[in-house]
Amino acid sequence: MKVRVKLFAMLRERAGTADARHEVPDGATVKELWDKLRREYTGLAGVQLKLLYAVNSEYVTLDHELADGDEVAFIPPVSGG
Amino acid sequence: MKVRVKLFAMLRERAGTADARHEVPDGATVKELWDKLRREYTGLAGVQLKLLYAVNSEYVTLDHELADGDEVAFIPPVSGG
Amino acid sequence: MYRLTDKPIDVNELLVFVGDPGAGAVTTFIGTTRDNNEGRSIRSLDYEAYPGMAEQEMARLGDEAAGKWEITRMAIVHRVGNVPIGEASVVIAASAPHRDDAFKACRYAIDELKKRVPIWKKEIYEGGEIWIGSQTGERFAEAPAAKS
Amino acid sequence: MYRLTDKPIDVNELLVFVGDPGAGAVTTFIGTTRDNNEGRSIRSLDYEAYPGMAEQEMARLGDEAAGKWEITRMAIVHRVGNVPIGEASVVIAASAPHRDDAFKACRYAIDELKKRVPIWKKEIYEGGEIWIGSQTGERFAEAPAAKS
Repeated sequence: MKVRVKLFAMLRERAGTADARHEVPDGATVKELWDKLRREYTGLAGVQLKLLYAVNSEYVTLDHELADGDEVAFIPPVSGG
Repeated sequence: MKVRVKLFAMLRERAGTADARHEVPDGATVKELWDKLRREYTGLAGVQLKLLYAVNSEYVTLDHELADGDEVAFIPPVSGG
Repeated sequence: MYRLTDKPIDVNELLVFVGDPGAGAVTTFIGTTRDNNEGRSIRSLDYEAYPGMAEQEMARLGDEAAGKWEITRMAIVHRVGNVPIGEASVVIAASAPHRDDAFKACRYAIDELKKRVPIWKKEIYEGGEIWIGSQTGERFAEAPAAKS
Repeated sequence: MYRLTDKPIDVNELLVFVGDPGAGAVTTFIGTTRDNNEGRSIRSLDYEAYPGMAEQEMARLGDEAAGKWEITRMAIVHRVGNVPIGEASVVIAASAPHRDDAFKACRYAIDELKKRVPIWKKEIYEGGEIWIGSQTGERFAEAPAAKS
């Protein structure tokens, strides 16, 4: 199945992309997708940040199972205001 | 000696004046002036409010001694804001 | 900026005044005329002040706030005369490097203003008018008439 | 009104939005770009947001505040893109019948916004730039480079 990946701020800069489509196996979790991204984007491999994860704009945990067409956002520590 | 009396809000309306000059004996206190005003302005006689007193724009107590030319304000409970 | 005015208060003027490149936070409080109070349907409010002393006491609140919190600048403007429903009777703005100070200073200023600054409000409501004394909640229209 | 904008924020627009004849108190918080942070001399800030989710999370803060305090209306507008020194990055306005609710709701909204709403700030300072993560105080420029 295919999911849409959104990367922001320092993650976006390190990956060199803000928005990409990725193929993942059926039933893949957010964690499995993140591991895949760290393999494919070398800039993400060293990231030590405490991230939050959102699927279709709702915060989820790393073990959340993805569905086809999901929009998956990797959210580094926020600093609005 | 002469002092200037300032009355505000409900005191002003009851006395029918906002600003008046009054003659008081040397060494008169704020309390003595207030008693005089209550005699002279019948509308003030029944006033039961807890007042504050200011001489030349600084809060003082009832026993404060007046000096010639003082501006004496009788300040009913405030309600700005 | 500590001022009385008989014109509508321009919030932007206060914001410009307190703005500063070193201030990361600006808080404002705007008190507006409500259309009701304690079951009375309000038409407008009339404010009266003791000019000179009112501004002086507002400035004193600003000095006190600056002694308690790290603030950059403060402004208080209070309207006098008739204030229609929905318009501002008072605007307070405080700037500070950090938001906690700005919030606390602004709150302090309005709380103390209501207690201490010589300004009075008369409610013009359906069927009458009444002087308000917020220190006590007393209604002054009910004060007993002169006896002698 | 929960909105992102890449233009200067118009505080008056928020004030008009939250204004109401039944609201006697309006509080605002304005976050502005400071010229310094932790000893660094700042030229400007760049803000990035997750559009859609950012507005949704801001609206959620407003709903939460309305559940905790009696507020009439709330508005939050956050700027994205480059924000010069002294300009507002965020403006929050809350109206309420009484001031205590307006103050608390406004404070809650900015405190929670900083923790939860997906918006990020990059400082452009003399000699470099750095992503800020205010949750932790971490500096992300220092994150170790990829090892493989």
